[in-house]
Amino acid sequence: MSKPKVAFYWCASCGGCEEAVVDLAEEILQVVEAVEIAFWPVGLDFKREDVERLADGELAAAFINGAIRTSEQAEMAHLLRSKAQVLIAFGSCSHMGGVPGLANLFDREEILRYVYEEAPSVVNPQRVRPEERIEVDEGMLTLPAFWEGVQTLDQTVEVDYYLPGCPPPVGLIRSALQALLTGNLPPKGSVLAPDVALCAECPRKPTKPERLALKELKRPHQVLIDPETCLLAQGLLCLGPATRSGCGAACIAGNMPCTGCLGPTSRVLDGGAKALSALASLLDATEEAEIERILAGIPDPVGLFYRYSLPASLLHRRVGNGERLREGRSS
Amino acid sequence: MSERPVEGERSFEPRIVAFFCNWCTYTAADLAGTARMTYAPNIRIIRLMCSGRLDPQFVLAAFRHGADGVLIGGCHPGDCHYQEGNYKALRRYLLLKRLLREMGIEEERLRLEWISASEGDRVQKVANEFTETIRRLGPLRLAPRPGVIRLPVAALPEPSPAAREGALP
Amino acid sequence: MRAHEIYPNGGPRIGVYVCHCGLNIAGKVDVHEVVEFAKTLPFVVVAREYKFMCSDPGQEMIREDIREHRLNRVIVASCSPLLHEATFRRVLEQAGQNPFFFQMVNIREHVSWVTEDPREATEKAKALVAAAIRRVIFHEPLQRRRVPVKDRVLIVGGGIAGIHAALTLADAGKHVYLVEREPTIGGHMAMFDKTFPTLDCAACILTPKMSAVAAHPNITLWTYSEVIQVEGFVGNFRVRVRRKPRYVIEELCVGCLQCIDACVYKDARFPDEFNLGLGKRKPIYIPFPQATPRVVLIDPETCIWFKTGKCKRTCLEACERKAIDFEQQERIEEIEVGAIILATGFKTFDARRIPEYGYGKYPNVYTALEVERLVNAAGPTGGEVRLRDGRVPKRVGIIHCVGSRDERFNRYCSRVCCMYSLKLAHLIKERTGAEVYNFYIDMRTPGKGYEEFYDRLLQEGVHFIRGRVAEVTDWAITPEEEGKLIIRVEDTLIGVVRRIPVDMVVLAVGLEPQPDAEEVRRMFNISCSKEGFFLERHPKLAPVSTFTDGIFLAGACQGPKDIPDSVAQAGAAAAEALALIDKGYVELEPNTAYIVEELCSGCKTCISLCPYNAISFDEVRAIAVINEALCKGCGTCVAACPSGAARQHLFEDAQIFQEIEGVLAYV
Amino acid sequence: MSYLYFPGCSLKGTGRAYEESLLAVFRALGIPLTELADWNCCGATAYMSIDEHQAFALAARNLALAESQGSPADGAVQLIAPCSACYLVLLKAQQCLAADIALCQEITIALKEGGHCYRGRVRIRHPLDVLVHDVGLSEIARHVRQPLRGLKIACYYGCQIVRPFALFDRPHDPSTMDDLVRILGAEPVSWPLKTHCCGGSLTGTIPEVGWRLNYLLLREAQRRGAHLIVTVCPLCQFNLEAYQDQIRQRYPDLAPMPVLYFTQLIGMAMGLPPRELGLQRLLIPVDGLMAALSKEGAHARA
Repeated sequence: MSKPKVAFYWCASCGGCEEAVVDLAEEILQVVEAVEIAFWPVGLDFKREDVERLADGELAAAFINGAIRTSEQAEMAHLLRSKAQVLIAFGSCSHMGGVPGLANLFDREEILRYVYEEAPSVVNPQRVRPEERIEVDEGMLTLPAFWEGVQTLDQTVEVDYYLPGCPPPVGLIRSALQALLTGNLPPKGSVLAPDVALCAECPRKPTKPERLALKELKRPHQVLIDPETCLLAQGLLCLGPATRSGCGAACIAGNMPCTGCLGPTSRVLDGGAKALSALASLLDATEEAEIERILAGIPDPVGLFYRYSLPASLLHRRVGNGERLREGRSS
Repeated sequence: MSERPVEGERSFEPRIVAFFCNWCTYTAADLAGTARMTYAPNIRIIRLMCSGRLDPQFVLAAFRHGADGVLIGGCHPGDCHYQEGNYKALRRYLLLKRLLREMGIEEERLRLEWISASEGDRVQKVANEFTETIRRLGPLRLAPRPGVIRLPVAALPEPSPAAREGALP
Repeated sequence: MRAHEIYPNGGPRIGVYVCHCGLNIAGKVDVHEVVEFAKTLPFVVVAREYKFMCSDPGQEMIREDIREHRLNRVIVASCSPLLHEATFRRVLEQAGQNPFFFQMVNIREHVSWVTEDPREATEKAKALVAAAIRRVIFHEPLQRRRVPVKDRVLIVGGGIAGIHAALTLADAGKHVYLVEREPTIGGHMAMFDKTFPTLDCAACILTPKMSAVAAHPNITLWTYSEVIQVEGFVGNFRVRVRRKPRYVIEELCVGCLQCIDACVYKDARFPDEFNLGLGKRKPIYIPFPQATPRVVLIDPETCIWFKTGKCKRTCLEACERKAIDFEQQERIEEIEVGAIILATGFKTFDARRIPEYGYGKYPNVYTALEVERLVNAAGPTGGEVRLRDGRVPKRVGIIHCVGSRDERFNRYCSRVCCMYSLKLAHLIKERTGAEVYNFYIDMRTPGKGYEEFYDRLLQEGVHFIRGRVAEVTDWAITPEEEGKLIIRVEDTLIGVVRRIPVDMVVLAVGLEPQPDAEEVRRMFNISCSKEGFFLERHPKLAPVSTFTDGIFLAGACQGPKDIPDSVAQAGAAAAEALALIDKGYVELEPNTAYIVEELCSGCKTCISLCPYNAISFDEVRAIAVINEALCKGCGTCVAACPSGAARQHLFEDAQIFQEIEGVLAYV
Repeated sequence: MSYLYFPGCSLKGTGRAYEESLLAVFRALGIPLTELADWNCCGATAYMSIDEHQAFALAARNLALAESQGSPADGAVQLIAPCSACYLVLLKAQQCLAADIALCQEITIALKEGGHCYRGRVRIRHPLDVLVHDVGLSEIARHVRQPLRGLKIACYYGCQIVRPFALFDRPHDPSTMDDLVRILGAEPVSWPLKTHCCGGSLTGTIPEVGWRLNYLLLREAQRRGAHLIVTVCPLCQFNLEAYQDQIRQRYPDLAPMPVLYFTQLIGMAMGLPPRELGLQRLLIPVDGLMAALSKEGAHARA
């Protein structure tokens, strides 16, 4: 009997997720042993036709990383969806929109204008912009459509499982693969990571005081960070309490606060709002002015609370355009 | 909001969700009723035990599901039935406003008011004022969000099939 | 929790009941339309309307449906849940359902009564009903918590209201702590000579009750004491009381008063509080002969020993029982009670705030309370009405509504002034034969025998001039005005401005909240109404209850009242307290927070937020745990829990999200 | 702080002594006082009772002028209106404009016609208020050269400066002028008629009634041992001073009672030359009285 076929594909992403697969190191050989890689543009030379040729459901599983911003990414997502029995959103971008999702703070026009006209490194006097269709002697050339906003994979096609993280921690990938191969999978729609927040596995947990009252909020570059004590206790904005565990607190080990790449637990509808609520609760102030003074330590709330999840959040995208925002003025 | 169509100004009826604490503001709203103080019908009151129960998720959910404004009502500082819940509400509210600002939503769409049990007239005043403010701002035009908003399934007591799809049939 | 527990009969089966409340709701909201609309909503099995849902037939209708249609969820759209939630939960219970599969929709206070346009009212009602339906689907069966109740009662304030409540409870065999700030109980009533309209002597009816309090085995009487801290909740209040030093050992003093005679001050020379400074006392004194307890006290402000440390202290040897103790310190008592009755009374309006009436400027302008002392046989003048210069007034003017019904000060009517003015008019006329003029806006004499008393005064030839007095002045125009006070007033019945020269002016000052009502309110965690009196839970249905369970109100601290009303209310408060503690336990709303332990990461965010220290950190399992007995259900920790492990019964995230969607989905 | 000054018709006519003494005192205290250029009728009396809107428009124009001419101190231009009627009407206009949007729009349009605009940034002040609260009693005391020892004074506030807008003193029983008088070394007599009616325009229309009202005031001051009455209002001053002969024919018991502006009294205490204070304009002169007093004073000193 032939080995189960799997596919890997990337959309709006940085390639880190692909690295993560390679990070399986020698274990990848076992994977290759166990499955037949039917499609993996990054790794080997495949063409879209190779996928189109497959029968529906012929793929045992498809792993898609990256967010969805273009018509081409959406097409590939639909294509793989139809060919795969199990579709897995791989990494923060496909799970929640990821860092590319922060583009939802600006509208399409602003982005194009900046990238093709205003960016300091750009010289483009004719203000040439990429066109979706252009007639040349050889015929019609087309480009994928660049959508108004970024969306998550499950806002595009139905997703069976999510492998969270930026990139997904090797440990989670491993157990996910095992689950797939052995077929003992959790209920559809699950996130393949522990459903308890990061503090649970944080080595610094014992150093967190029971009565934390923050008078000052600091950012990593502003302080010498003590490598032992809880980062929140040091006034650093660590999202550990609001983020799934499963990464072994890797960032904390690197003496950096958690930025929330594994996303919220299953009980939470909007991770950013929850993190915001928890953090605000801990401020040590009752006077409006004093509260504002402390909150000035959060110059960019969206960047802090929704670094990986803006498209997945309730608000999803900025209202109006980000002009004034980019010029640093508030609307 | 200059881009708002002129005819819209007349037709637009603000949709406002109000989260009132049981002990002060909700009671004040009852008092406004007993005193027959009529006010704008746009306010939909949801009762919480304390303004401290107000989870910022509720506010965002309200906006996402079509609210043009959200009003939070709690006891006056120092008067909280639960001693200091209203201070927590205040902190969350102030941070939330910063978030809304960055998301391009006018801050005035979120308002926090301290209204004690005896201030029925303030409920009337605030309800009317706030409705007017929102009317002036016009409808909140959130970018449409693709996909279903799934209720945090694990947060439900044993979910019914209907519950799984956040929105009911 | 397993499915069959939530859905005993399969899926949700909802019954929706919309109340007309006579025309209160139906007059504005198209109830029928709301019902028809409800029928179209998911899981709704029956939807009905009825004139009065809270009535027996209404309740029976619901019970019937629950049995017949196997309803497992009920919505009642009527008045405020603060009014009838309990009623309808009971209905579910009686029908064998868990009472918390219920959601109430407030379409009266929040809709029909506050909305102009019927169309909009109906739409709003529909939206709220829709929200409730979505919410109730996610309700879970809950059990009320029962906590035992301490069978003792604290009564704050020893005026007639406090006294009556104390005796009522004590006679019922309950132990009562009666705490009074002044050195004696009796309050304002003890200052009066006669009481309207019967003119029976205040002392004769009050002092027996006072001594009964002192003698009662079930009453612990702490005068000259103040409550300084209140903790806990209904059934289990922990209260701290400061007992100020009187420098006299209460247990030893028998009230022989020899110490007072012995005082180095041969004659009394300090203004005495009880007589409002009209009389004098010594540094060691007793407020008045019938003071209860009959125990002297020393005022360190005026006692030489306390001021200079040099005094023969003749009082010491005068006291055979060695009751005097200059070293006495203040004591803090701690008590635990199941219920509290506030009977802290009122203060009279400060007449100085109306300069044009000349109080404090013209010596012959008095407040009514001062005149009460003047006409009192036990007062500074032995009951003779004499002016400060000793003359007997020939003409007396009584000005009504001083500080009442006046937008500058208090809009409300103080209710007692008309009647006590009539009483004083009668007494003054009786004692001096003077011409007495009453200046009133409206005469308000509702009450048994009150109007008759007014008639009697008219017969007695007391003058009544209708008009608010403009000013009291010593500006004489005519010879007969010389040396008199002139009351300038527009007589609105004959439409002329009149100048009435008098020897004595009595200001019928209104009743105001105690100056420290605000602090007291905070200490007991209750509310005040606009004008600053303590707020009752419901003006009609819960007139002596407050929004804090287990705390009741009696007397003028809740609003101006005369003696009969204060006593009646005191009785009511006592009965409420009795009902509470006799039951032996209270059932608390099960709206407590709880933590799903296997989901808690132990981030400790919630711990510092709890105002009641109900949350602690379990070092072994390294997670937070909630002590539900201490939790009061505010839900602050739930809103803060960053991983959604902390939740609140009756206010689950899911339930509220559903409500939010609901109110918005149908507008 | 610098002040704009709105004279109004009285201070250019019957009340010239008021203007002279006011300017003299402010000059002596070193406080700049600039007359509002191109000012017009304040809108009081007849106007207000015949056509409120015209009255408001008139008042508003003055306010608009002030706003454009003055230099704002803490957010508002300080405009001094010594005449009680002007003071009240300007205040009333400002309050009504702030309260009644429709009226405000109407007036704004009216002002626009004349190329004016009022944004409500003027603070209308009475000189008594300015002297007592801005300048301060101690500062005035510093300038007193000839304390008015032995002089008994009835302070008369009239009906308008503390009612209905009690902006700087109690509406019943005001006391700022009494305090001021004390600082000048004189003694305010206690009399209850501080704000009673001076007869207003009745002295012109129904003299019998008006004069009786004047009489009652004058007599009470006399009974309370006052040497003179001090007032803040041109109309009060005129009513009380001008008719004393006629009044005496009806009520012989009335002795001549000088009636001064409070600014004149301040000037006297500061030792400013009588002519600068317009004392020569008094119908019932005070020099005799002053001479007598200073003699007593001399004896006292010797």
